[in-house]
Amino acid sequence: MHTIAWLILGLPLLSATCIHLGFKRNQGLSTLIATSSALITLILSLVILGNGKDTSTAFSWVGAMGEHFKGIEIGLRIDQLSRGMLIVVTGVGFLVHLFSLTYMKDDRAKARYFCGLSLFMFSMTGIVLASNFIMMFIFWELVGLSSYLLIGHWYQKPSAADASKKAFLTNRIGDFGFMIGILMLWGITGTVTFSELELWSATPAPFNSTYLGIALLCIFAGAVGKSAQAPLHVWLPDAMEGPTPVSALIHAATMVAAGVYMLARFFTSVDLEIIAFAPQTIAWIGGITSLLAALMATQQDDIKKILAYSTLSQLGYMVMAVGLLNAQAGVFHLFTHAWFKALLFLGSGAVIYACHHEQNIWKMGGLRKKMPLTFLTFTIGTLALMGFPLTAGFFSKEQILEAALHQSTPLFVMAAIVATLTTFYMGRLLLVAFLGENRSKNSHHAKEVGALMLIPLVTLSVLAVISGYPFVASALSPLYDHVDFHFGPAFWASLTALVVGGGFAFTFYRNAETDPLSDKKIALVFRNKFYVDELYAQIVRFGQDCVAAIVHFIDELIIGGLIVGGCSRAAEGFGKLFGRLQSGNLHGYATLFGLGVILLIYITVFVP
Amino acid sequence: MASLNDYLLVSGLLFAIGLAGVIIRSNIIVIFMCLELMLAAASLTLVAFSRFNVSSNGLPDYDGQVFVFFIITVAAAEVAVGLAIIVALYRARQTINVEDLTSMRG
Amino acid sequence: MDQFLFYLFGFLALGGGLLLVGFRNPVSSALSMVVSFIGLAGLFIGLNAYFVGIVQILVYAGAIMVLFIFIIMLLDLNNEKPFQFRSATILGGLAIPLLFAIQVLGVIQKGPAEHSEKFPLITEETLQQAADGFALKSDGELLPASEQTAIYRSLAHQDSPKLPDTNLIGETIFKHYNMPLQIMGVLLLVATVGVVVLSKRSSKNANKQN
Amino acid sequence: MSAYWLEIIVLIGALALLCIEAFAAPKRKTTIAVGAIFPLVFALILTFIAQDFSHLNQELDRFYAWDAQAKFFKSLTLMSGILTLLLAIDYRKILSRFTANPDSDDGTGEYYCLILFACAGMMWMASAKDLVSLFVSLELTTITSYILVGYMRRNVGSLEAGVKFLILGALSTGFLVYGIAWLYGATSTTDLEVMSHALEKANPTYVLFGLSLILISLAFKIGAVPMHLWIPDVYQGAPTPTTAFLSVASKAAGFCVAIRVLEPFLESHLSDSVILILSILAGATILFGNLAAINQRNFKRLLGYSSIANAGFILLALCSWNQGGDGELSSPQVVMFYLAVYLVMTFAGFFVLVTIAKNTGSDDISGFDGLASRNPLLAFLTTVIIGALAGIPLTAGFLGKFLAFNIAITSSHWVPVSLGFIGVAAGFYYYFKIIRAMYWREALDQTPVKISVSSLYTLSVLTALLIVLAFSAEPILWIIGG
Amino acid sequence: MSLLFVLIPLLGALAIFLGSKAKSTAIATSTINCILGLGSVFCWRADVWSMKVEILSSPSLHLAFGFHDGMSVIMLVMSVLVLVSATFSGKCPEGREMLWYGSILLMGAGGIGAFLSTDLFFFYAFHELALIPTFIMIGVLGTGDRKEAAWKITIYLALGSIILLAGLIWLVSASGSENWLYSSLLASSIDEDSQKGIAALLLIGFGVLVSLFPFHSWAAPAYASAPAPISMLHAGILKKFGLYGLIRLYPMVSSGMQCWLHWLIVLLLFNIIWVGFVTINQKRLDHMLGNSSVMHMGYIFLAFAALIEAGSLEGNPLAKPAAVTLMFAHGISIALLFSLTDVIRRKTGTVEFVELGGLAKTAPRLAFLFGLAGMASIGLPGLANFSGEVLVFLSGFHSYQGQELGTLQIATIIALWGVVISAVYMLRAYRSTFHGETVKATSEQTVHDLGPFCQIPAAILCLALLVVGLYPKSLLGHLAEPESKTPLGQTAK
Repeated sequence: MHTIAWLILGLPLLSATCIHLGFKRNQGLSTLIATSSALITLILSLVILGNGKDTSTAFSWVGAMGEHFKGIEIGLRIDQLSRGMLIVVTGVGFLVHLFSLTYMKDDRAKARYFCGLSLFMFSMTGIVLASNFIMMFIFWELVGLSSYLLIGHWYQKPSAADASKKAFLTNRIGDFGFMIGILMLWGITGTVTFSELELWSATPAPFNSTYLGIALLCIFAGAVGKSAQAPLHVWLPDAMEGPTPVSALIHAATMVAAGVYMLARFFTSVDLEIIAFAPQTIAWIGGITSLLAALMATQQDDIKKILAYSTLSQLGYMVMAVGLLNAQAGVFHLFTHAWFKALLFLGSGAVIYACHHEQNIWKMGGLRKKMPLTFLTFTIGTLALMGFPLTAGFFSKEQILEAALHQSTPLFVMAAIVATLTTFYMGRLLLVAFLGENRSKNSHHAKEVGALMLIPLVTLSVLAVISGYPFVASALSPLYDHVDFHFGPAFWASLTALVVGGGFAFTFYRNAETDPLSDKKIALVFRNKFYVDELYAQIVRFGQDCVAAIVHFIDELIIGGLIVGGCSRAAEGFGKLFGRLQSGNLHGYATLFGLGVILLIYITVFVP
Repeated sequence: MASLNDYLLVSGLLFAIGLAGVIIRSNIIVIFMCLELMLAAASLTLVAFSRFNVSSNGLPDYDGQVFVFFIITVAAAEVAVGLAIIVALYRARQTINVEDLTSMRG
Repeated sequence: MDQFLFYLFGFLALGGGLLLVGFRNPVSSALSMVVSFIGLAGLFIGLNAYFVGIVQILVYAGAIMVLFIFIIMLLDLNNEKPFQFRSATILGGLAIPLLFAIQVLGVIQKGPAEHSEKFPLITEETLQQAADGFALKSDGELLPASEQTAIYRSLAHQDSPKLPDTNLIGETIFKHYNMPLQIMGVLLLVATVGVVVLSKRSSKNANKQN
Repeated sequence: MSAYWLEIIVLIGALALLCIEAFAAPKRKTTIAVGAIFPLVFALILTFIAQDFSHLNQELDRFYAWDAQAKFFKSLTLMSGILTLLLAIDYRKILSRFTANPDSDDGTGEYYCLILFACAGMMWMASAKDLVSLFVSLELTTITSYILVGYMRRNVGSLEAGVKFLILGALSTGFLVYGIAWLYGATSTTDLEVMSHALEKANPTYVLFGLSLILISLAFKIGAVPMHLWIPDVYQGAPTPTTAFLSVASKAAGFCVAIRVLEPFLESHLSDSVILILSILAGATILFGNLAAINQRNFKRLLGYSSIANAGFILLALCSWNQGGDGELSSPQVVMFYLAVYLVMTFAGFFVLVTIAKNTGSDDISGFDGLASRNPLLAFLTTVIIGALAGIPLTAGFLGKFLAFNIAITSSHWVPVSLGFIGVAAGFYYYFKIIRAMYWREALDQTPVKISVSSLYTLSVLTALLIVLAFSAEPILWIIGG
Repeated sequence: MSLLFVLIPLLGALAIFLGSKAKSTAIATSTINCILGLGSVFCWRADVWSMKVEILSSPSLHLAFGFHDGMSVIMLVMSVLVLVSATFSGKCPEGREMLWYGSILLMGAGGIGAFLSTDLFFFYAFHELALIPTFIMIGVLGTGDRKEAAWKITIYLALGSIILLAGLIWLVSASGSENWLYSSLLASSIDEDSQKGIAALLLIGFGVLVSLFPFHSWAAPAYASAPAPISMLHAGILKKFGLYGLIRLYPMVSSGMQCWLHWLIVLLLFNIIWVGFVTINQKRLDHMLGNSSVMHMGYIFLAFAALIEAGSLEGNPLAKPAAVTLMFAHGISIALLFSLTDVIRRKTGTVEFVELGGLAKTAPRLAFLFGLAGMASIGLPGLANFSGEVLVFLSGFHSYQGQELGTLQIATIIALWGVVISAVYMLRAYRSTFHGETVKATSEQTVHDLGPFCQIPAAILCLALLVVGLYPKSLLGHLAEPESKTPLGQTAK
């Protein structure tokens, strides 16, 4: 059992190492190694799932030092949460590998790509299996690295290179908080291991709950970075510069969900009733993120960007759920969302592939006829995302709305609006991209993609439908509480959202050639993402680059120039002065000699 | 008879005058003379002390006067060598003015 | 009388010194230096240091001065240029010696009180008492007359006992200051060699020039 | 054998050579130089086997000390005499150019003899323990130095240096004499040993006044600020062997005398004043010597300033007066140690200087340009020497500075110590200018720099010594009785 | 036995100066040294391998070498690794082999000698061995503003080390110890007043050597201008001397250091944040790396501050391992970065960011290695620096028990922002050097990827980074029991 767990963690690393060191030249072999390692990990994950026992294993990474510090462990914790998450990660991972075989087949740096994928699988599995926060932080950062590598796969494109940099740096800011949180948590509880945190929580020593709350918020900052919550959400849309399968894997299904996963870990380990302010903050941040992202999504033209904002929005949902102390709902949505969002991304990948890397939905159109199967799967994904009844998304969203309804009315209203907006923009996407007429040469020449691409699409679309049903969810979902369905306000709200959103989308975008809303002022704000990027650019420019320039200037001027230079100039000046005393003139010498005599006598005889 | 302090004062003033000459004058030979004056002033102090610090037998302490003897000898030797150098300098530079001796400085 | 002589010679010494510094003509300077040294010699004699006083006149006024004047003549030195007003030098030349003199004064004033009293004269009694010291052997016995030194004889002279300072200095030098005297000899030798080296003309060179 | 023969041996050698020079003038004057080395070597060997004789001759005993300090300073003088002669042999071309006859070395014979006389004078200084013998031997040295400085009588620089040295030297002699007079007046004796007992009863003002006057003259001798003014000019103008001799032997003799004179006072109730003035002198000297050297372009002059700076570091050790014992070195021992090291590195520096000056015809630092390519071995040796002068660890030069700082910090003389830091840092700057010239710069003239065999060997031995002494300084400790 | 590590490079240098073939001698000696050094990790013993020869009886100075504890061994390993890769790095100009390789070996010997010396005198002295080679090498063979840089580093280090020397002298004299041996000093006690002064001198002296703010302005220009091996050796080995010394001497002046804790914290934060901003504003790769190495010293000082706050080594058992690990990691990573920067300079002829770009396409191996080293230096997990940094942060929070945040904790939090800053400049540099379109300087006509010879140093250093990064216990195991006398290979459980 432990061996299998270690294998799941180690295989992708092995694969990445092998590819990098040995088989980079042999592209085919590289892809094969990576894909088969993904397959094996999936199978192993299923084996673990089938086994179903909670267990953990660890080895000491840094030994204990003193009494307070018990060392850092690299450990694997297998419980329901990690088992389910493992399935999501390896499942989506394998399908994305499979999809990539076709999607990337013309890329010259295929080996590097698959190496990156394997590295990502390794890091992500690490997060999932981590038994303590420091180990989670380690893999957290490694995930950031692999994301950096994969987003920047086409590093020669300046936008891709910049996007990868942005993603890494934004995540770093989140990690800054995460690390503080871990440190504080360590200080407060004396441990960072989840199991020990549970023990601590069960028998809490007297402690200052405010600081625990602050620690939680700091840890949440990590999630804000990784799960792209406001205000650190800016990297995710940009990350769409990476290859589409990467977006599906990392920026839709798994990595961005890691924040939610981590929060779920924390919330299931520590009893948080006493520090309500922290979860509330989290819930609000989630809610606001989801609303803003949904608004932004309504005016995007890039198919991947729309999906990216929808991801943001859905992540906000999940975070909100977790913040409402309903981790089950959040994680359940994570689980369902992973499938249908991966499906949507891979679907968009297929479309982009078919349209020769055209991503603007206004230049597509009429793809329904050209790629019927893709259209079908994409529609299923869209419906799931909208929360159409009987799809997976419906169930999970329902739980979140339910939770919001019970905890906070404003958040519930917000969630309902988001649901409406989701229907609206997804409807827009579907209508513009797949229906209507071909609006460009690229879409005109599009044709159905190959089987290797379709297999993942079909598999995912099946999962997008069934994963919400209790018989699947209870088996596979990381956390799942069965809630009996009832026609409450949540259901009606959801249904209303569906109808209203869909109706608006249909009204505006049926057979539209251009966006009829784009000339509205408010639309401009949405299109420009509330100018957050611009704001950040200014902050970076003034808060960092200008400060850096000023600091550098001061550093050189005052320390380098005035103090150091001053000292050396003073020394040189004194040297010159002394040199001038050495005038070569005996008069001068005699005078100075006499002066010295007077002083010397004075000091010796008359001073004491 | 005058007191010891009178003699010490005279010798001190004489020494100071010599010092003044060394500082003010430009002619090396005169400067040299002033230096001799300083030595002589020091001799006066010595003799005065030797007369005052009577030795155990009541006579002046002749150690001091012996020292004066050495001083005079040294001064003579110094003058000889010094003047030789000055003459050589004069031959080379046609000057014995200290203001002209500033080829090395800084 | 003593007092008057002290002032006279003191005035001579200081006045000569001032003139030495003040005259622009080096020859005048040299001559005023002689005056100063004569005054000094007078002061020496006033301090019962007859030998030193004489030597002062002989060596300084006699030998060294001649040397100086000889060189001045040899080099045919003109008057020094009139003092140009170079404040630093003049100021230094006046202020520093002045300060020095003040310091000497300060030191003198801090001296013991008996230093401002007049010297006790060397009376005949003193000489007599001192003579006893020279009359004794190391074991305390009186010396036989044949072995009596000139010092003793001079000190213990019946009618006019005198201070035999030449003898005393000679005895001190040759008995107690043997080694410095030898070094002094070397010093004079070196000075001689040095003077020769510094002023000799190369014979070959001279031949060539001829 | 009695110790006082040591000077006699040197003197006999000098006289004999003088006679040979006068009456049987050899064709090549280097014969005289080589001949002059023998008595020095002989005396050097005898220094270590000579006996104490104080029980034999009471009168001599009053003027002649024979202890570890005397032994050390005598051997130091002899060593520097030997090295000066070696240097002079290398320098003879330039020397003869400016003496009697430009074409021959006729005028140089006496030069070597005078070095012997000066050595004798310094050896007496090393043993002087009475102000009279101190004065006499010091004057012997000084007057000989006047002649040695002004020896190149066809060279204006040499004469100018001679005159400056003469005037300022005579001035300092005046102060010395005046100071001795006051000390004598206060204590009725010139014997330092007797004086140390008489200090209790003596008038402190008189004593301090006399001492300060003597200090002026000693400061002149060792080149301490503010009596250092003669050093740069005289060092620059004098014939290089004289400069080397002055900067090592004369300075060392000065320090020997300083230790002898100051010891009674530093042990007395007046020690506070003495230490105060000494630390002021030390601080000022370090600061001046090092800072004034920064702008120097002339290597010889630079060495002059460096010798001032080193005097400052030695004063630092002296002002932290400490009687030693119990595994610690006393101040005089540190001074001696420093001087021993200083001898090695300074002479090494002068050998380099002579070699460079012979090749380029100037003393400027620019003469070192491109030495690394013109003579890599010499450049390497010079680097080590410069490193030692700057006080880089693992050279003997560092050990000297280290001991000085060690003793100063132990006695908490923070002001001069911190000035010392500044000095050392500035020292790095100007010493490294030589290294810069050798390695960084390209010479206009790429001809190889030639070095005479004797210089090369001497230089190599001296350089090796600098390294070896850093790791086994016990021989020096043995001599200084540590 | 431990003398060997110093002697081998010294003899090598001597042989080179005496005319043996420079390059092969240097490679041979440094390789032998490296193998021996790595071997010693497995079998060293504190008591057996030491040697002691008295070279001066009063004051009693010893030429003494040995391992105090695991820290010496770790520093030794770092030194031999950096030394061997330094000999492979850079390109020696024609006709300068003797100077080049001789200097490298001398500097290496100096660093190793300092780390292994058990007598404070030679501990100090060996460090200075590097002074002249650094000066000459930067001045002669450096690039850019080499002359000013050479002067700056020389004068700064000279001044710093003389202040340090004062501190050491005071330390020894105040301790009343009869000799300068570390062991006997450790056994003595020093009064409070002296401790305070000594601590100040040591902090300033070592601080200058480690480029503590505001004594940092020598480091960046010197490292930027120096030939690759010199920057590698200096930033990699010799700079660690200061921190090593502080930690070594800390137990003797622990209460004195306490007085300066707040000052130190302020200064180290300046090191991290202030210099961090300076680094962001750099326009050249070499300057950026130079400044970054200054900045990272702040973290090690943070660990030291944690140590001071705790009051003793036992009070904060994390601090020393943290500092040591980070020193090791930083030494290796910065050496690697300098080595690769030199490769970039030689291949493209420039290190200006605006003139570079797209190098990843033309030199993928270079890009990978540089990326690895860069990532290591910004503390990416899996590479050695992370282990160090995380331990540093943990040590900063060691005294935190859930109460209000103390000064040290706040400092740690501020220092954590430095992690972001370093990511900013490193990624920017990587972005503008390796990503983007290729430009003239980096086009395929001009640039070829790393050859196998150039990969040797990089491979050695990368391996070290990975081993320690993936399994820090391999390093920390040696520190598990301080001052232990048993072979450490066995104590690691």
